[in-house]
Amino acid sequence: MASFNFLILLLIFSFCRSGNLQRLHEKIYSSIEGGAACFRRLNGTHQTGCSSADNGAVGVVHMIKDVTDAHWLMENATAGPYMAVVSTGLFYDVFDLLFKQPDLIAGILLYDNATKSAPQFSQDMSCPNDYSAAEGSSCSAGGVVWNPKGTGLLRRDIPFPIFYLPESRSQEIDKIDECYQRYNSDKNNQKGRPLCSVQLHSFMFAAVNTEVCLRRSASSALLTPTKVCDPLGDYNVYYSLFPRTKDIKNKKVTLVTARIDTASLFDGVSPGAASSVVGMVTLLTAATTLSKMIPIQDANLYDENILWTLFNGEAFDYIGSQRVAYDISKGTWPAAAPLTVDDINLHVEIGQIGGALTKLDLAWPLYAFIPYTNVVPEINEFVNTLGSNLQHNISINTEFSSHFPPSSLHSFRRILKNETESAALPEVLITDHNAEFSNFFYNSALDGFDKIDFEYRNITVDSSGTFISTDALLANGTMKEVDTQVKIARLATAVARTMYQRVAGKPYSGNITASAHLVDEILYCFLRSQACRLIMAADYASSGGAEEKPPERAAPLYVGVATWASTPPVFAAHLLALLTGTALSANRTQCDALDVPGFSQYWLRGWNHSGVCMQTTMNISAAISPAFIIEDYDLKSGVYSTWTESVWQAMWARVFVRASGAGAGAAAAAGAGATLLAALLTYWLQRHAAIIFSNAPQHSIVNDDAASGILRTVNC
Amino acid sequence: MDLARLPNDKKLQLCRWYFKVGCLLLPFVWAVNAIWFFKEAFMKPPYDEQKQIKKYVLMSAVGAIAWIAVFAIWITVFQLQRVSWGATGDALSFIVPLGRA
Amino acid sequence: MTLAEFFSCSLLAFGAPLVMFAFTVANDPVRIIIMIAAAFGWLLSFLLSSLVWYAVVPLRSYLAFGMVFAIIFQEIFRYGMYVLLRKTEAGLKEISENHNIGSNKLEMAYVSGLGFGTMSGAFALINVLADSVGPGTLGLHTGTEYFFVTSAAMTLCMILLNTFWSVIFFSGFDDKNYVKVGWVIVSHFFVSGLSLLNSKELYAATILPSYIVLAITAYIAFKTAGGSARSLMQSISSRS
Amino acid sequence: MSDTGSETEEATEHTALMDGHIAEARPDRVIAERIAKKRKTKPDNQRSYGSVDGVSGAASGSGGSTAPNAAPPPPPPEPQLEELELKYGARHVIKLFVPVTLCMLVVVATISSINFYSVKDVYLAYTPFHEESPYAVTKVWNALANSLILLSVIALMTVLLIVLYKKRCYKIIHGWLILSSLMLLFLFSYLYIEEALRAYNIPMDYITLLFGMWNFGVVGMIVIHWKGPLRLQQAYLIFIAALMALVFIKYLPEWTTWAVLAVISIWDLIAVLTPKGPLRILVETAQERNEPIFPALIYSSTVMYCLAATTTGGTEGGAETRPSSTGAAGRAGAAGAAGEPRARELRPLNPHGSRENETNEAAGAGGDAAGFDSAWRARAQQQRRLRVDTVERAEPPRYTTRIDRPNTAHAAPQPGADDEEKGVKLGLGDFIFYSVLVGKASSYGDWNTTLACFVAILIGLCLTLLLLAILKKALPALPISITFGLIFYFATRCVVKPFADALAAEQVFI
Repeated sequence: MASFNFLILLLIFSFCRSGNLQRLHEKIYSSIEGGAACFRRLNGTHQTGCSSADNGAVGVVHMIKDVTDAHWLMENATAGPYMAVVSTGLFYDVFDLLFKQPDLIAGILLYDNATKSAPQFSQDMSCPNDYSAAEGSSCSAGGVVWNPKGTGLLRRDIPFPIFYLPESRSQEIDKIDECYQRYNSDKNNQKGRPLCSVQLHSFMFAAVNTEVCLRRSASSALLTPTKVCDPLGDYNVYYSLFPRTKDIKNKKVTLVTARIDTASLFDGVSPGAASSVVGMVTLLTAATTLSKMIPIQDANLYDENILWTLFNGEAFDYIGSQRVAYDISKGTWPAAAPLTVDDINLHVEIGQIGGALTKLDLAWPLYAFIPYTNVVPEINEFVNTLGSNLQHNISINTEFSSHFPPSSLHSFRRILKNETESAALPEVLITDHNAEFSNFFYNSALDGFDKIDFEYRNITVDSSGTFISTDALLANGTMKEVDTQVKIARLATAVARTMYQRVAGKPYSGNITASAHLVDEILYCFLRSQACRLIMAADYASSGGAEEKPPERAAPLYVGVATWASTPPVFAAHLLALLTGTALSANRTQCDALDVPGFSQYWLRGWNHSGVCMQTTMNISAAISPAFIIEDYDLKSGVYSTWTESVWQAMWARVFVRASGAGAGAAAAAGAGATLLAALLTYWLQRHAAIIFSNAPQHSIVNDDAASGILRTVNC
Repeated sequence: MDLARLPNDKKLQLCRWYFKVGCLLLPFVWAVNAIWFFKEAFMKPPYDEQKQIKKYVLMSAVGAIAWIAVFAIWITVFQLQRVSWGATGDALSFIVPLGRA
Repeated sequence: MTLAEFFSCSLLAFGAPLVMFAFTVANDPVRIIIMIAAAFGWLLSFLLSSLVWYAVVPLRSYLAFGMVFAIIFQEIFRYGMYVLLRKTEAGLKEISENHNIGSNKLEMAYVSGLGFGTMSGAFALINVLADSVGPGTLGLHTGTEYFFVTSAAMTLCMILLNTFWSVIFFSGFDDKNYVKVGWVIVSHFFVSGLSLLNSKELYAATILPSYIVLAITAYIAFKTAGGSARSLMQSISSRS
Repeated sequence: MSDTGSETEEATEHTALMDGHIAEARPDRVIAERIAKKRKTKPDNQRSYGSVDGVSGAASGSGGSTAPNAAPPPPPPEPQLEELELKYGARHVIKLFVPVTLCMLVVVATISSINFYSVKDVYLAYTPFHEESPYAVTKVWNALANSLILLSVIALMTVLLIVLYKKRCYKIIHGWLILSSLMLLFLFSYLYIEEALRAYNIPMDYITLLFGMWNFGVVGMIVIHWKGPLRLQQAYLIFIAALMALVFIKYLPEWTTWAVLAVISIWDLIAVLTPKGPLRILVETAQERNEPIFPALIYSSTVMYCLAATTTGGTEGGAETRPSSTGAAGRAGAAGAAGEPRARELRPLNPHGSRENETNEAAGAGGDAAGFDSAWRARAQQQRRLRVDTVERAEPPRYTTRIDRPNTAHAAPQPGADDEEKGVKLGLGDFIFYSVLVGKASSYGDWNTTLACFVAILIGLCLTLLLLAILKKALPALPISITFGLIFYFATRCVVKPFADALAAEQVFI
């Protein structure tokens, strides 16, 4: 008999694909795909962001088409708690209203709508990173309010979940709207009716603040411990024009920095085009150009070096730069050949310069913030040379002010206070705004490529990896002066030339310029699709030769948690290696075997995807806040960034119709009735079976409904 | 195990044993003892061991109830105060609830 | 809200059968076994019918087709139960002591019918109930929020019908009175056929007739078992 | 539980049940005669049905009591026995249904409320293949390989057990029994509590936990291994079986679980039905030695006492339970030993979406699981046999006099006391494997499947007992039930479910 089992097991297994026809569940619920949820972050003292209850937040759908809807919701809605469905365009008008009485709101479903998209959208503070600002330069204390559009939600403990649906998922909104029209349109008597509802599930494990959640992550039950939160952090990327080793590191260094990361309220959508990408791309291009101007062989001709550095996690109290500054003060950065403060004779930060980029305007006015009251020759010289190298209506004006925009300068000013303020380590910040941000989408989900009017030209790159020069592109009309790519290329050229002058001591005479073509490609990689030519070429060559193609969308620039390396810094690093490194004629094994002081070798895929050994001075360093490496650091002290991100299990949203309860009532009544009736009847019939069924035919003296207790067995 | 079949002396023996074991922080054993021997102690027609059994049953019952009370109090205190105790609260916690203080 | 729906629907569907079970079956092992056997019988019949339904791929979308086969198989297995019970009657009699012959014939019919019905009801409703717990109800694409209630009501109807059907069916075979058997089969087809309309949400049109049929069937079963209005009166009067 | 009337007639049943064997069994005319006498004394009012009469006479409480004093006629013909058996079945099938159902209920409830037990992360050490491959064929082979490994472990331990038993190493056997039940009561119930609390996100402090565990565990040990209220003991045994089943469901790979169920039931057939089955050897040695049983036996026997109320003579209690205990013990030992060192083989992913440092603990847990699972499977196996023997070894009562069971010996070894050991015995093993099947079925979230499996298993149980009664031959409990269960599981999952769902969704009632 049991030998059957095998047969069955094998047999069934082969043809068993448990056929799901119309499962009731699919008829009831329809899940909302492609949404991005607001999640919880914690710092030393607070928790910020959103979390639903652990079984999700259910609310009646209310489409907010205009402000009056929001008012109705707040004042005379009856079927409470509601799920407000708002477009980004309306968000600014209604959000503070919605936040007034959180108990009326189960959650917010935010959707982007191309037709009436928001003119401004920034969930960061109006004074970003104000708590880690250099002293005397915090904008809340009487300075310029840098980000007036900032709602500050990013730093706020939101009592309900918020989901964001990008433009591409508009059909979900249509689905909800249809359901809404069918059930909820009769606003005035919604009570006791079946109503279209939405459930948002984004339950966050961590709570209270970083200290508590780290403590709970550390201590947990014996067998299966739970992690509730992880510190934010990732990697900084740096690359020096000339190799720096212990013995030949006595060269003076110019530190040119930019930030990689941006942020947004929602998980996985942080394009950060204007906020960070433009600056980063400018730096990358400039570095590339300079490496072309000064071949690395001439390293020993000069006694100036340029250290291009990309900071990560800057959006969250300058994690990357704080760490670097901290390490410099401890003399441990870069690991290979540590810098001392007086090695650095200038620190130039390429800040947020994307905001003013637009097709409509040829001009691109830049501002150099010089946080010194007295004239610092080093800086003057730099600004002048930069100015002289800038042309084509890109201008630079100087701003002498102790109030300067959010940037890594703040960290350096806090941690390396004496040197920076005494101008022993002079610092200058380049932005595209002199007062408030020209970027209305600072650190937000909407800070996309369209905000900097970027149009991908998609020009092929030949197998030698040479890019068409800007002038050629302009000449053949592929690009125009107003194009973002061109402007950035121009700026990059200027920066590169300025740096050349700093290194060589004389103006650049050659004709090497940054290529708008290269800029086009890099922007495409960071803003549109990771499956771009550059990244494909700069990726590690997989041994099998089988190329796994990265996804066709931009990698989010959110810094992420330290335990997981996110892609952007890796891309940046590889691009630097590919574009600035020198290709060696070595095969894979040799390449891995090579060990040249000051250099590192990477076996990259190369332009013709055949694999190439790049030798580069590029390197990466951890961008984890000092707060998490200093022994028993007081997380409440607020000296360093203490941001952690909560762990969560799943984020999903679904729409369905919620029962009015009429059915339940009916069922309860009927059920009670039926049961009672049955009980009475059965009891009665059984009791009097003998009498009732007396005149039954001989062979059946038994009723249907009750068993005359004739059949008795001993029950033990 | 059927008490009915036990001779009285064995009953007493067992009851006493249960009570003694219960002294090792085992109120549950006491509770079992009390319930198990309740009939013996109070329902059955009197026999000479019954007095002692009665005694042990009573003591076990009292002990068990006392323990229950103690723990009821402790648990309520813990549930109410855990958050305010902070680190100690978490150190004491076997399961820390997710997503809230 | 939704939990209430879950519980009230369960009560509606299974309350009455449960009570009947508790009063008439629970205290007798033999009956319990028979009931489970009947349940198993129904399970087999359903398995066979779904096999047919599954095998005939082109007609899979037409439930009516599957339904027809399901009914046929059910009646066949009902007959199977009849034969089985009659065969094992002697043994069963031995198992359960001291009671005269034949008395338990329809008793067994009733018990097995209850088992039959309960199982069919369970299969029809359990998963529905499981879905009724969630925050949502029908209506996003099709259906109304009364889906669960109507399902529960129909389930109750089917359970009771099966019980009575078995009684009628068995006695029909006992005294070769094939009209009864015919009635069982016909009414079964009728009720199931009616329930096809449910997908059109014509609940009134399905449930009311179903319950009318239930009433008729109950009466017939009552008669069959030898009850009568008079005897009922008698019992009441004797009570007082 | 049972009034005197029933008890006496139980006695008659028992005797009737015995002389089925007496034909080929030892020349114990004594009982034969006793039975015969009883038969003689039946009330005349029941002469009506031919060969049945003797039985019904005995059955009706009146005739039963009047036992040992009349003239000895020859042993009665077969049919009577059958009816007796049937009747004997009827009551006890139900007696078995209740706890089995309870056990399944616990498992199903847990599975459907605490998803820890349905999430696959750590696997048993005895199942090296983890069915990662996407191809069905590979999976099937993995499953079969795993289950065969498990089976061989069991077989190996049976041998080891026989050796141990022959060598009279009761200490070891004992030790392992106690130890494994200890681990089950403490470790697994700890795991259970933790996951339950976590599932409902309820805060709890260590003090309460430790205190609770300590009380729970100790009382469990006392009640199971020594003396305690019957109900409590039953509750503990059911809970333990449920825990065990949950552990199986959690730590066995998807298809391995099914394969194991199949293999085990086959093994069951072999071990019980083949003339040289390992069990028989044990039983024989046990009998020719005729030694006291291990207290740990109370598992099977007492659970049986509660489950199937006392019916057959005290003899079975002694004779048949003896080997089983040793078996369980021996295997427990071997299994435990095998379990520990393999712990590192377990491959943990992390259940809570957290990222690191869970591996070790998880592995540790798995390790223990590994050890004690098999130990318990072993015990389960053995106790399954118990019931088998009940019927098989209907021994002449001369054994009865000699048997002294420590457990009752502590109390008064008075004649009445060994009623405890009577009845149809269903080992924890059956509980466990039935629950595994049903629990597994429910872990896919389709209640129809669960229900189908449940009914199928109960029917299988009925049939087994029926066959038992008719064949009066040792029968394993698993094969029929499990086969039904498997058939209905797969059939329902693949064929019935779509149909049922379609019907439910369209509200078509058949």
